[in-house]
Amino acid sequence: MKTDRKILMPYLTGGINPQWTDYLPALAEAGADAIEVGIPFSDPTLDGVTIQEASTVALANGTTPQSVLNALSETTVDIPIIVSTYANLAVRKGFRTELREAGVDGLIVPDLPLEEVPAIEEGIELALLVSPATPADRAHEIAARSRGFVYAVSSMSTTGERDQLPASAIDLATRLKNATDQPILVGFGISRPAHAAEAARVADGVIVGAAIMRRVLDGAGPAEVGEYVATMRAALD
Amino acid sequence: MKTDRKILMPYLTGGINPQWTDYLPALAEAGADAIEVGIPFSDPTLDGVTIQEASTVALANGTTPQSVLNALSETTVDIPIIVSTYANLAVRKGFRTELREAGVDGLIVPDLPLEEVPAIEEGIELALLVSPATPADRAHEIAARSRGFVYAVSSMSTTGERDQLPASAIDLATRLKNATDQPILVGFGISRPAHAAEAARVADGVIVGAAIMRRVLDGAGPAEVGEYVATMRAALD
Amino acid sequence: GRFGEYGGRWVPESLVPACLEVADAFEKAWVDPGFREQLQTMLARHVGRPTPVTPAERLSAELGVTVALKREDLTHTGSHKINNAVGQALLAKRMGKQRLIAETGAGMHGVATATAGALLDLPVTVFMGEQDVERQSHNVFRMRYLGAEVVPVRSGSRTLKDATSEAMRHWVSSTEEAHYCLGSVVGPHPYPWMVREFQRVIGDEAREQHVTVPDFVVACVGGGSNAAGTFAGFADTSARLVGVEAIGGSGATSGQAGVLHGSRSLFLQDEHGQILEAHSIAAGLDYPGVGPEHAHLRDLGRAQYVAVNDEAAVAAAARLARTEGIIPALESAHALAWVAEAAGTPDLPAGSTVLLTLSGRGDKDITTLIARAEESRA
Amino acid sequence: GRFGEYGGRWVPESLVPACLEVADAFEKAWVDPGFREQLQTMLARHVGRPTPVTPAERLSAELGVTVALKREDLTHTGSHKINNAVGQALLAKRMGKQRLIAETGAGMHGVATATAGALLDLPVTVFMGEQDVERQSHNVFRMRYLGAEVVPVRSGSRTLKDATSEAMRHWVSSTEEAHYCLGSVVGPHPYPWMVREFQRVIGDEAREQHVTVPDFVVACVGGGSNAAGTFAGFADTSARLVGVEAIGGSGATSGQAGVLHGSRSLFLQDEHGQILEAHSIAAGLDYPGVGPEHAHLRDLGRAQYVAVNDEAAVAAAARLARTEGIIPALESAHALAWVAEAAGTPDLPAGSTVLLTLSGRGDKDITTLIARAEESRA
Repeated sequence: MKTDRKILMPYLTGGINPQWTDYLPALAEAGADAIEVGIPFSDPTLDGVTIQEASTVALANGTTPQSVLNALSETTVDIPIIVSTYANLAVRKGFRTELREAGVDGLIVPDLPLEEVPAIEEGIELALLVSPATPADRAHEIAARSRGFVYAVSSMSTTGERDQLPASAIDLATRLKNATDQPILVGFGISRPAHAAEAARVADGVIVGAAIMRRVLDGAGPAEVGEYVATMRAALD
Repeated sequence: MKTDRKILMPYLTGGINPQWTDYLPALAEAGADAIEVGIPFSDPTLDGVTIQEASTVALANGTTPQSVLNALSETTVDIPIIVSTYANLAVRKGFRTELREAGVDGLIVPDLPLEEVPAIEEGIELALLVSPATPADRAHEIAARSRGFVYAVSSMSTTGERDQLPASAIDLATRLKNATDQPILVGFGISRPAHAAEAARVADGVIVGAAIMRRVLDGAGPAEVGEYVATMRAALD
Repeated sequence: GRFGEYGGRWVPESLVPACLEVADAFEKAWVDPGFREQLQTMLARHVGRPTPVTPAERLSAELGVTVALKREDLTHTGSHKINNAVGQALLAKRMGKQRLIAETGAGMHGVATATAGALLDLPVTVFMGEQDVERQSHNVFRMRYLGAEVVPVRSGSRTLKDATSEAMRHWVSSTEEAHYCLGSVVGPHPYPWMVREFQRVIGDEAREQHVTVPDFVVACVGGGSNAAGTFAGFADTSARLVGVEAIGGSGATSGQAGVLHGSRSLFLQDEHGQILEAHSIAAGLDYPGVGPEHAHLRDLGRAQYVAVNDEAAVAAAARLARTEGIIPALESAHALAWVAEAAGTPDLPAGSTVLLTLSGRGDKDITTLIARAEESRA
Repeated sequence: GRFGEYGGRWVPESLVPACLEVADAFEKAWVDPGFREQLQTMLARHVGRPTPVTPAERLSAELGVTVALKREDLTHTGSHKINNAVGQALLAKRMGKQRLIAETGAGMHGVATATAGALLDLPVTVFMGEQDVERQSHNVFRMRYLGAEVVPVRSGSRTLKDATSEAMRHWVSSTEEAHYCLGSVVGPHPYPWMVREFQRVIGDEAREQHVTVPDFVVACVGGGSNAAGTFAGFADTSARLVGVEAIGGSGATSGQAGVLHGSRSLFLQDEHGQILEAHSIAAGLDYPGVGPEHAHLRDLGRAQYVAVNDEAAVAAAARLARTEGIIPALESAHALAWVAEAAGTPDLPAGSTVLLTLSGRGDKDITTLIARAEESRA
């Protein structure tokens, strides 16, 4: 996923509405370098209200891991697709095969700490998360085991929009940049173009989730979401 | 109170209505040999629902021990008046004097057992109660301390009307007749002329309370109550 | 059966033999090691005795006096009433009785009797004032769930006083088969004595649990059974005994000598001798009189009786919850309220040690406390 | 932190340091005689330990098996949850934390944590599913009265599962100052181990109180803390261990291996791996999973897990009330229901001796029981 510009990875809950895959090309066109697609889980313990609601809506629509992956296998967007989901779904036997068959490029499991990495079948790039509370040596170790990029959690909180980028985001990105050569993507609470720009001054890019999903939940279509993502793109460039 | 006929002692709750003293001559004319006048007490623990209700009504009318005694002192009926009331009123200092000044001839205190007789000031004839549960020697002792007559409680129960005279009434009256020369009056549950006749075959007379008070509570005036008492008189003669 | 000029057996003649029978049975049972052991075993295994004494450290720090709580709230069914109910139920069984009668105010004695009845397979009939049936519905359901029959009493003030009268009326007609399990240190001999003896386990335990005798021993007083049981353990010590009444049910504080429910004692009454209705937020203190022993202890000066109002009790309950994590029965909250008011005054000098009997837990009062909290917010 | 293939620490990286901190603190405290004595003193003085073992004589006679009840219902606040809450609150204080977070289902753990917080002057925030807030309003008021903040959780099934998720979310943003006082043997390491250790006082006491080892040791299982604590005391004996689940929350009986709330264990889930909503009349059993140690004990065959339905539990509660004068929590009633069903069958042969942990009292369930009683009359 190395690019010569700052990386922008928007997030979308798979199955959020029947036309959800239509958002993917719109995101790519708006300047996304990769897309994080969430497979909704019944108990998203690290998500704030927005993505919780998105998960609930998607599940109520009848979304299953298979339906998301089937849809992804048919999409034609040519940027990497990273799937994120909770451990209970990610550790199921055959999950890696399903991801690969769907052409998925990587995996994020927010409730999978370093110690449990072996529980995930080999053969998929597993990106790990580091939090502001993670001690230096542990952060180092996580970065070494992470594949594709390192997910820097901006603050001690769940996912969700914020008014300001917490200082902890810059601290953590700086620490990680000094510790690894992997791309560092900052996520959690990146809600405004200014947050993205600020984070990217240190990090290699940002992940934008709740700010997008709130718009989608409020009825925004691919075009409108694309416009919003484009403002993020502009701020990063 | 010795008479040459069977004794009939009707009961009336003092203050049951503003004209309550009008019942007294009516009772006398109907053949009463004495009248038991109840001074209402707030907590009549030995009374069933009828006399409880009569007490509540009388107290709600503003009846006090003094108002009952004042009214009695003005009555002109020439048969004995026996006051009945509970111990809390009977043990009050000066109560005996008040009774005598009102021309009262005797006193009944249902919650005053033999052992507490000394608590009642001397100078008033205190009739004591014997119950079917009273052992023979104790009954003897009570009869010896009783003045005016001995009150034979017909059954193990509170005051109130009954369909039948309990067998215990006859047993007790028989026991008492054998134990004392005092007149034996049977009370509690004497509701019908037949009960009175049956009791008086052994005892010297009867006391009729709840059956009268139910009629009074239902609105019966002195004449109507008198008619009822006359049927009792007839049954006794 | 006498406590100075108080006590006695002021019952209808129909109840005299029954009272004598109970007195005789209790007298023999109480000196029978077999009975004592049976009771002791049941109190240990079923009731959860001994109950602890809890140092109320945060409350003590706030008040400047050292308060320890005798935790009757931790007994099975949640109040000291169970000590007496189990004792009398065992006695009834020994007497060959087939069922139990009880009166109840807050419902704790009713629940305790229903429990003892279930345990010993004795059917139970509980008389309860209609007003109490309404305000203590939680306990009404508990009694019925335990198999007891609850009879609402509609006479008089429809509270404890009237429930007691009705229980006595019922007993008159059932003395052969039924034992009247009276819940407090009131009534005719032997009840005030017997109930105190069944409750003295509170005071005896506390005495043993206390390394040194406390300066003050405090308990709430309705009829006064938890106080009598507590005081009994400290009668022969230098501890100052304080009984705390509800201001609207303060027989010992403002009552006059009289006769009710089988004994001569102190009762709230009007100038004519009619018994007044009590009024307290604590249903268990909503009684116009006090047990004869308390009247006597007051006359002797051995115990002191004081009264606090509803507001003070409600505030004291909230305070204990916040400082010690204990929601007390509103009855016990009266005792706490006096301690809070008196602490630091000559009545209860700073630095004193206080043993306070927490007679029961406040679960039964939750709806009352909710209503109060909402009122004070409005 | 592992129980065979179960357990672990499946939490977001943000919580890993906090979990490590708790594990480290507990590990040190648990071998520190000073901490153990402090805990022991508090359990004795405030909680009322030891709790008795009550021989259920009338019930035993009816069932043909000898049942004894370990009486956690007699603890302060009325359930075994207080053992763990006091332990963790003391630990939090030792760790220098300024407040407590808890999740609760039936409200007993919430009340216990609110109580421990009041006692140790630690503010408490309790997360509780909105549905449980409604059906356990009595406990909600108790918590608030004790000074705790109760946060209704509106996500998912609005019961214990969602309250736990929300508590974990809240903890993520407050690990510095707050200790998460988890109420059952679930969650990430060290919780399943730590909570079991704090609850093993149940089993250790019972073992000491029993002259001979019972043939069966039975307890209800939601997350499984009272069962884990009970089983711990009999792990090295020949007693057969039986955990009884609600049929609608039977993680151990019909769950599949999965990951939730920080540990790998058995959970009710659909074919896609979505966690199912549990359904039980007992709010405390209304959880789709089971602690990892129970999953392991099941695999080992050391413990057996069974499930009973609402009706059986309701009937068992009524039966205990009528025969022993004890109104059990609906959770514990499940354990009683299994004993009643199995007694005399090869699963629980006639003449067996049974130790059953009565995890709590049924006061909290009175409104549910009223509704059920009215339904069955209609």
